[in-house]
Amino acid sequence: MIFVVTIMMTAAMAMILARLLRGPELYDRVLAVNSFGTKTVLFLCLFSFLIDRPDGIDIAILYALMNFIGTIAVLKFFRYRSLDIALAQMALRRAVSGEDR
Amino acid sequence: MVDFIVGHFNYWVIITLMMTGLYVIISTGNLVKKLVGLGVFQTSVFQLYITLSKVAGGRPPIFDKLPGYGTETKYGAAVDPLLGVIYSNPLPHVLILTAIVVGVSTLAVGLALVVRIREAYGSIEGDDIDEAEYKIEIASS
Amino acid sequence: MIDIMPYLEILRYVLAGALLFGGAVFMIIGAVGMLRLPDFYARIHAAGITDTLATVMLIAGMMLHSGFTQTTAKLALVAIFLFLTSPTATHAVANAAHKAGLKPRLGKVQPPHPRDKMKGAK
Amino acid sequence: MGLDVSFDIFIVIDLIIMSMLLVVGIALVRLNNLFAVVMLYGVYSLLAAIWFVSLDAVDVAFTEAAVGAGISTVLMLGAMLLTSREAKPTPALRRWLSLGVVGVTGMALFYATFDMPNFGDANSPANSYVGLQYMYDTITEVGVPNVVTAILASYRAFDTFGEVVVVLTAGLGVMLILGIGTTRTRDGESPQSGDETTQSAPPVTTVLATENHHIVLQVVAKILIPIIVLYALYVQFHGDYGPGGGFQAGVIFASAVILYSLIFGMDETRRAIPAKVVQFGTALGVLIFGGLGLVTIAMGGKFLDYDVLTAADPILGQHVGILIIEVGVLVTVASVMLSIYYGFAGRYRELKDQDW
Repeated sequence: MIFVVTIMMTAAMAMILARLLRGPELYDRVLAVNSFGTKTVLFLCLFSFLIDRPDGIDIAILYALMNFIGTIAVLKFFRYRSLDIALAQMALRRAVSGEDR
Repeated sequence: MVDFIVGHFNYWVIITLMMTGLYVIISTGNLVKKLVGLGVFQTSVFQLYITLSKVAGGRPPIFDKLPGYGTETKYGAAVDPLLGVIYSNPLPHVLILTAIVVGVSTLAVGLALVVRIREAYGSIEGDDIDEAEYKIEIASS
Repeated sequence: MIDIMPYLEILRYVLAGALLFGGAVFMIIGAVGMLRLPDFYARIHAAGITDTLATVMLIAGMMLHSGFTQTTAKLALVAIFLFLTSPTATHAVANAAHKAGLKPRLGKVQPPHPRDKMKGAK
Repeated sequence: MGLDVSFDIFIVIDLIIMSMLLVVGIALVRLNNLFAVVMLYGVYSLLAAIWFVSLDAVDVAFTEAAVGAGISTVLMLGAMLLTSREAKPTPALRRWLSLGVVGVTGMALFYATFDMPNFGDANSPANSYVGLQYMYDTITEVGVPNVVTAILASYRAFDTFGEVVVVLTAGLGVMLILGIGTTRTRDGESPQSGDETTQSAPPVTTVLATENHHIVLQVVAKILIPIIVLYALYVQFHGDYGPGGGFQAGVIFASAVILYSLIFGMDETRRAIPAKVVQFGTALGVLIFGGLGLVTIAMGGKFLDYDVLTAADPILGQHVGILIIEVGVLVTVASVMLSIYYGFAGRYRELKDQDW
């Protein structure tokens, strides 16, 4: 039973990975990484159930925290030097994607 | 034949990842991306060690209930019935544990150097740095 | 009085299986939503489904499956942390995206994103 | 369900993880936006951590998740902030040349794997001699359930000591290269070299604006940070019985402080943990480690031979010795990671709260 759920979980992770690689804006990627992290935490819990070892859950707890720190770091650092650059790029990208790229 | 492929498939995946890391290191001019390639390369080496340490059907090398201390002398340890359970080999794990932390330390020093290179030469692309260095050479001579 | 303990035991595993399966289904729904929805602000809703509903169902299913052991305590800890961090992270991403000037795509007459043009997405 | 299920059921999960690793690896090659590359590297080391879990390497997965996905992402972002955000695409000729080199090396390595033992083979040379002996000896000599910690802290204590000195040296190196952030406070303006935005920003103090933009983040951080530090201590002392130990605990503690500085700003963090304390901490850990070695010599044993610590029961001496050096490792690793972060954080001006 848990094996089937683990396989479904990996399918969901693969889809999130697809969004991560395809995401046009950086914020899509940040969201995908964060969501991928949450799914990995659950995958680790399921996997440690599958092999009957309680150690995997320690790693799940650890990564639940680390994921948050990574996301906050990316968000803050992205804004540091990009106050003007990001806005310009996004406007340009929207203008270009308005017509034909 | 199939048994050969299944038995060696891990190594081929690890080699592919190693070559991806090597390709990133060689091809890119950007120093930060070079360090990322180095990280990928290092992690694939760690994966090789850990793949070697896995024993089929084994468990992580952690004793659940610590067996009673052997009454034998220090070296003639009585074989404990608990050891009927198969464990994976713990030794490569120790090597890789220290290797990961050392890897991050060297990554940090590398990034610090990249920051100073950027401040000295104004860019972290390989060829821009060469140009800047060339100009400095010309100016000083 | 018939002893209902074995039935409770079976019920526990059945319920655990149902919760696990439900959680996995919602996880996949969230992932598909994440992939297919056209705009960043729509995808945040898809991420929301997985972060809250699917997580709770999966962890509850695992807790039931493991009964009253130390593992259940650790699972409760995982649930608390996930419940604390992932909505906050999603809030932070949305806040940062809005402040960076990412406009949501409104209205039906919006030209499809060039990437979806080949797939004829409406 | 459980372990007695035949071995092949895990091959499916291994294959899925490996394919995801390959996809992320290939994507890393093609992306040029450095933010995406750094985030993908975080995902890559996370997938590697999952693969380590499925390969029964629980301690290594713990370290890889804490270090690979946590600290190195923050460090790379810190470095990227001070350098560029876009990598220049590589010219076609260079791409083909490096592909050729990589192809040839790959072929050679591929050929070399033919006589390597099968995956999971119990009596392969690696698994049959020294590793097995450690399993037997740990029960009688060290008495610690987690064999990996026993080997790391007791049998190879001298090697771990050398490795902690390596971490210290890396910390010193970064301190020498980047300073520890004091340069910023002395002249009020970080030596931000000339780049696009060259206007010298006014000395910025994080003014807690009336309408605070990050009340949600600050509240959650206030709840989370003590729990993260508590979890670091749990990992530290739980190292004997499950995955964990000094390294992982040090990294988790450092990432807790980094989270604090990300949300509350660098000045608050400097007030909380001044740079002097961090510098002192890097050396203190090595002092604890080496000091214990000298104590064991003074008590008649060899360097870092814990049996002599408590003459009555050598096994108890091992436990005491392992705990003490794990504290030493915790202090050094945590302070080195912090001093590296202080070095990076000291070189860019603080972003005002309402800007992000």
